[in-house]
Amino acid sequence: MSDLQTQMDLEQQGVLFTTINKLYNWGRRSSVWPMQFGLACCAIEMIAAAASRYDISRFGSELFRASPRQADVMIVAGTVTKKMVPQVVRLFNQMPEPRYVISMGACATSGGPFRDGYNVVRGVDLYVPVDVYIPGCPPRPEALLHALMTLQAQIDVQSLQQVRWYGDDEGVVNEFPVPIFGAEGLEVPGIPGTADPVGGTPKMPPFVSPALGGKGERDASIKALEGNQPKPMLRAGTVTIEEVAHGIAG
Amino acid sequence: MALLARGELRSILQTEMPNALDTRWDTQATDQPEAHGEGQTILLDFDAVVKAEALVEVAHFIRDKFGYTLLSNITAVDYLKQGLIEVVYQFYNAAEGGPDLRVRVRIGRSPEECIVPSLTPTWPGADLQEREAYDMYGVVFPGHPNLARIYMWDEFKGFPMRKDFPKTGDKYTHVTGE
Amino acid sequence: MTLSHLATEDVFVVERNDADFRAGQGMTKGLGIVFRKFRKALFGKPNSDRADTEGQFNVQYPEERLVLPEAYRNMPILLYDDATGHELCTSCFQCERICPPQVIHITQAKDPATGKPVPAAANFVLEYDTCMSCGYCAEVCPFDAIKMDHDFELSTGNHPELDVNYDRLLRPISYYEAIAPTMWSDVKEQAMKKLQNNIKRRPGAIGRDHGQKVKGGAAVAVAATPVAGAAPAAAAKPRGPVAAIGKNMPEEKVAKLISIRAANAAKRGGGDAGAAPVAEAAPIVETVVDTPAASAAPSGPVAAIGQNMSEDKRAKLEAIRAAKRAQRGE
Amino acid sequence: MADALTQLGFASWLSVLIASIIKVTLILVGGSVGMMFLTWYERRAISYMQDRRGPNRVGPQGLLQPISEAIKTMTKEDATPREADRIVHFLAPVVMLGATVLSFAVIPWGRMFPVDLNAAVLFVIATGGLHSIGMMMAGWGSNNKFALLGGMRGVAQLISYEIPQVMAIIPVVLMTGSMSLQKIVEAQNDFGGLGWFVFSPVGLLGFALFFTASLAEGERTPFDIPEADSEIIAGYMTEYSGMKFAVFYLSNYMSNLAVCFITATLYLGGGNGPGVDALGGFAGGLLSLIYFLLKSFALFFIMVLIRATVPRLRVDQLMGFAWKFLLPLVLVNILSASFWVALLRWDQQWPQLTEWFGAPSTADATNWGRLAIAVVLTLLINAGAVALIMRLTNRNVQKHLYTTDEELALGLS
Amino acid sequence: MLKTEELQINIGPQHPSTHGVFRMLVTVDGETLVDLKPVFGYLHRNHEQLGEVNTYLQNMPFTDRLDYFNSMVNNHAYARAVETLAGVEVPERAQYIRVIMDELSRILNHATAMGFMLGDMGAWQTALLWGMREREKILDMFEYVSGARMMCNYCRFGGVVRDIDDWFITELKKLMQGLPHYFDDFEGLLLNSEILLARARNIGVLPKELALAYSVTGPVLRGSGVAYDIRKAEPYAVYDRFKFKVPVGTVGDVYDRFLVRIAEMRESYKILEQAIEQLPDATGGFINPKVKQQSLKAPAGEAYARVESPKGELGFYLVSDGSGSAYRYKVRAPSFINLSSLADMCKGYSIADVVVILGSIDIVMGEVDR
Repeated sequence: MSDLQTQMDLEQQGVLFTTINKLYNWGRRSSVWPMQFGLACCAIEMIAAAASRYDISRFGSELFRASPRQADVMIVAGTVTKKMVPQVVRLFNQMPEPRYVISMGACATSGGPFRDGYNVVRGVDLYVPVDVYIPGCPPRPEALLHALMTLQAQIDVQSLQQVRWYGDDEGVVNEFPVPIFGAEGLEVPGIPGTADPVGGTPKMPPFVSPALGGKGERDASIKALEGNQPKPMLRAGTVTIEEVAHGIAG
Repeated sequence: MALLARGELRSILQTEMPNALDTRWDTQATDQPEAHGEGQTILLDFDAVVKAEALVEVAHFIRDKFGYTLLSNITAVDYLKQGLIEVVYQFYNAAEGGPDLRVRVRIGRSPEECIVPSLTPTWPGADLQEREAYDMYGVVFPGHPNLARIYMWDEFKGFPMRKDFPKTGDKYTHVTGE
Repeated sequence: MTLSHLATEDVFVVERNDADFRAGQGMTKGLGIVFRKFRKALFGKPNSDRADTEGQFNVQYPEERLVLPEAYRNMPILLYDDATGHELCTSCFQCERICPPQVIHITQAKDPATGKPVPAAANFVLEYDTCMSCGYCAEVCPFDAIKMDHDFELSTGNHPELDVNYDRLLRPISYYEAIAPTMWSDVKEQAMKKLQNNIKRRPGAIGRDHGQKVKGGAAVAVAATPVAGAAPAAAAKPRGPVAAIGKNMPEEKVAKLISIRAANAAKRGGGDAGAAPVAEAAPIVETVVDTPAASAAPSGPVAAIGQNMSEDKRAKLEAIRAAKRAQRGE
Repeated sequence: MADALTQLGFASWLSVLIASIIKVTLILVGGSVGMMFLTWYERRAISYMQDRRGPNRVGPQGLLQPISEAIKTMTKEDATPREADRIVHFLAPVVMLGATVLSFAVIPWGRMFPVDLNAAVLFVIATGGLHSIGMMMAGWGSNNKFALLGGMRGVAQLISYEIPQVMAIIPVVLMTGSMSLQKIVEAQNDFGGLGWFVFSPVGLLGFALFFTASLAEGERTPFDIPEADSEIIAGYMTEYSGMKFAVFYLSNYMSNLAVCFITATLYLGGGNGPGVDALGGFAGGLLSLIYFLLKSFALFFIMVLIRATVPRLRVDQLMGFAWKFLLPLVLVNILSASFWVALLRWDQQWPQLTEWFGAPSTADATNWGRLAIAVVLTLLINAGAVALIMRLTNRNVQKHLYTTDEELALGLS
Repeated sequence: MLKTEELQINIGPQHPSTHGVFRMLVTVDGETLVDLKPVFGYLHRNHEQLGEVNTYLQNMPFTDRLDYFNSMVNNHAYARAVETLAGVEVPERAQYIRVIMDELSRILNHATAMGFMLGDMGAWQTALLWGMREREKILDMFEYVSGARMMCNYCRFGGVVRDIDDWFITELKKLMQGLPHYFDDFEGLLLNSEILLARARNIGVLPKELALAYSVTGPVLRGSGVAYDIRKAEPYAVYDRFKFKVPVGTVGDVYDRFLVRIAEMRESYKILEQAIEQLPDATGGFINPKVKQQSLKAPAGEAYARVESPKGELGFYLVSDGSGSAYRYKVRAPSFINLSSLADMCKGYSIADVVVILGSIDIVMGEVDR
């Protein structure tokens, strides 16, 4: 996603570029093909969203492609287990750019109610960057449609010159490391030791969402907790990103 | 072919196959004991507790003699305090309906003792459940055609459903700032 | 096999349609049925009754919406009293204890003078990203302070935003009354009585919602644009910056960009990041607040399909929705 | 068109060149626009069959949906698998699209013929045959098990179904005595533009067989085995993305369009219909184009209806259907077509026969008597053959593919 | 004779027709299947371990997520297990409400399950979407009483959380006006379709003896010709008060299972009719008021309770040590155990049949892997 100033500059550059940009974004936003990829309960609501009453095809997302090569968005619908996560990452790596990830439901977002389990990943964003998160367990089909519209809104503000998949920006990651099964949990290439141990908390922070300008880097400001510490609360003094963005900091 | 009441099998086995019963549990009361708090688990002896090596024989016996053809459920329970793992087999009489018949096997928790003969050759439906008991509790079933981990990956060490397996602690969350 | 537990009349054998001659008549029948459905969906009247099995069944979501039943539960919210601004929560920790995935985290307020705990919460954090919407918290709450919201449009690109703190959880009672009138009227009396008791035990401003606390940016927006009458109500339903979708409004775009930039700046974590975006964001937020109100209100006819309400109930709900729309300043 | 240009003063070579370029552009634009409309049409139609609305938000009634998809797929990253045979992988969609576009050269639009080839039918079949090469290239070049499986299935299917498809056309060629599509259309202009072949017993069976075989050629349900996504992901297209996938998609739908056009031309009288001749000139041409498009899209609606209703066949059943069901019927149909021609047209087609045996007795009167005899005879032959073969195939399936119910029940007892 | 080479194909875990994240290692000779190894665990989310950590009440919403089509049935089975363990009585009205919910679940499950199976066969979603349409209408009613579409969390120990009211009954009656039309349409769509017959008849045959040995239950067992239905064999709730029949197949193939499911939907319809008629008035209450839901402590002991879920025998085996949470919590998941017969059913058929046979077992991975 682009900077405001750049965007404004671009708008001044001329009508032609803006038009192309608009056309490009319009083309992408109007035909987001999801991957036919369901994991658990949420997948049923995903099917319901494609069924008669909600009908995701109205938004042009009718063609659930079975092959990741032709899909635009991976809807991670359901619990991502440690046994499954290498496949999820591999599938994401196989998708051609521009690609988006919607993390549907509590389980995909944070492990959900099962996050304390020994075989459950605490959020798919530890392994692939996620564009849109949908809370809810499971989210209503309308919520998925809303997420799709959120994604479309994110696409709308993208600029052809700034998108991560054109040009050779530094720090853009295209291949995400596929975790390896270890004796005590998942091992992620590039992270020492057992990165996501069974019976512990993951040792790496999640990826920055592309919606916030992430290019495949992990969010250094978010800290993973070591071991089995109790969860610290967000106390009155602590400010979240969101609060700052809304202008109530200080 | 008749339905057996709960506890009836025990007395039948005492007369018909006295060697099959696990004598360690003969002395204990057959009534349900009082609750005694967390972790202090009780061991029920209401049903027949048989020796591991006699399990297949007993299973065939109740199938052929009483018509309990449907092996419905296999449960492993880890009694950490007592140092035991109990495997409960539930059989149903498909022709007559009615409640289940439970056969229990009690074995130690150490890898040398944690062995129960497999029922898969006779009841192929036991296949997945025995693999599950192996994966989660480490019960080894000799005679099983494909005893491998079923839920966890093959490289994994340890048996996650055992009571001494480390549980995941508290929550992991996004902590912003310092 | 003899089946002694089943009488013979209780069992029947399904027919396998062993017709000898097949010339496509079965397939033709199927095609005929599909064509009939096609005709009914295209030209017939839309599905209006639960007994209908044909006709258009589709509800065009952002414009038409299904009526959610009162009991619908999505995410927990906390209530405060419109009149006094007092929150109903007393931090009794019942919900924290029952919560199956343990997503509720309460800090009890303390009297600044004595240091003794006060029946009010200093902070209340709910992890929306993990909540399983089981509704136990609302079920066990003895003070009717925590209730289940109907708003499901919570998708966001910002994960930490889903750790929702006290300020963003609070809703006025009138809001809850609008979404679940009968359920609130059942408990209204005792809840208000309990609240009065608790207010007595709260010294000073503790437990009172001061307006700024509610709805972050929305409060700022209210301050910036003093629209008459709309002030507290406009704050009632906060939405993320990306809530308004569908139209390609340039102002909206700018607003989004700014908020995102602010988020980025904040994430990079400089001390200076705080001030600048705020100043920049302040005039913008009003569009952010305005547009959702415009786009969120159902512009098309409210869907009659799958109607969950009886006629009079529906009429009542319509009235409430209209009121809500008016409140949002439409 | 070239003549008109020459009259305007262009050099003859130049006018031919310009005319060709215009034609090619028109064909390409017409084909692609037709394909885009077709995807929209299919989705909306199938949506209403399932009580939903289908794409209706992008442009008016969702008509711009295919355009946005085109933009998106064209700008999408093009991924080639590391282990793939790059050249073959690249060429496969080109071959597929080339074959499809070629067939559009001879397909008439109503009564407008881009190129009037005197062996147009043969040309269409030949270009259709190229598809199997493209499919195999895609399957092989992708270095993916599913793609290979899909490619092999596709090639086997296409080759098997080409035979009944070609042979189903023979009756039409016999009845018209020409392979030119223009002649075929002209031959169906009797009875005030309603003398379509589909109204004769021979044509009806031929139409059913040709359409069925064409469904298989166009990989439509119930013959969509090469891309059966519940079995082999996306078949030979599994490893294709972006532009290349779009080309596959385009060629698929264009060939479906071509099939509809050809079927309408061969059996439904092309642009013929009541009032076309009466109007004549430009208005008549326009009316014929409307007739033609209506017929084609009605045919496509049947395709959609079938897609929405029936499951797909298994590979062995598919092959069995082609060889055991379609082929015998096609042969019988050729036989009855020859009877038809012999009864109705021998004096026109084979003048020598008239010389040797004399003209048919009713030659001078109207053809009604002969027509009636021909209809009854061919109807009997065809209906008998259909009944017989259906009976036989039913038994075949039950006897040989798997054990029968009775045998199983005996084994159970 | 041509010598062919055997090819190993990996179907899943991401595959359109594996009903979730199920993986099959398939060895084929040409298109004929030689061997099939199912691989599980891609959705193993520690349900049983969490059940031993949670209190009895806390675990109720987790049971929703086992077989996520039939959360009502799961709730019922779990509530029955805890009620047996703690000796809780259930008012009659609650029993009837539970039966109504169970039978509605059965209809929606079979409607969608057969839709999925036909989708695997290649029928382009139509049957599935018609089933989903009925499902949506039923889910509306679930949502009205319980507050959620899928994860109802509706049963409590000794009753249900909210009573059904007049609105529910009138809507249920309306729904039931439409259901027979749906059944007819569904049967007419495909039951006699030549292609379906070719694809389903004598495919995936599971003979009677083998079915018993494989411990399969539910429509799969009945499709093989064994009339074993827990509602008849060991009646629970108030099922002994209804008149309904148990449909059985003769051959045990995909088609028989298909037919048995359609017949079961019609039988469920009959049960619903009777249940509405017999529903006692609200005087008896819909929940046992004596039960302390939040701090329920079951006496030490064990209990096993099972219900006839749409997929088969769903049982909960609980061992209590007297504390507020189960010491051992085991789910006897029907589709998990039914799945053990898959390899045997598939041998000798082609890959295209494998997905159909898998669909005919009607598995839900949430229940298989837990």
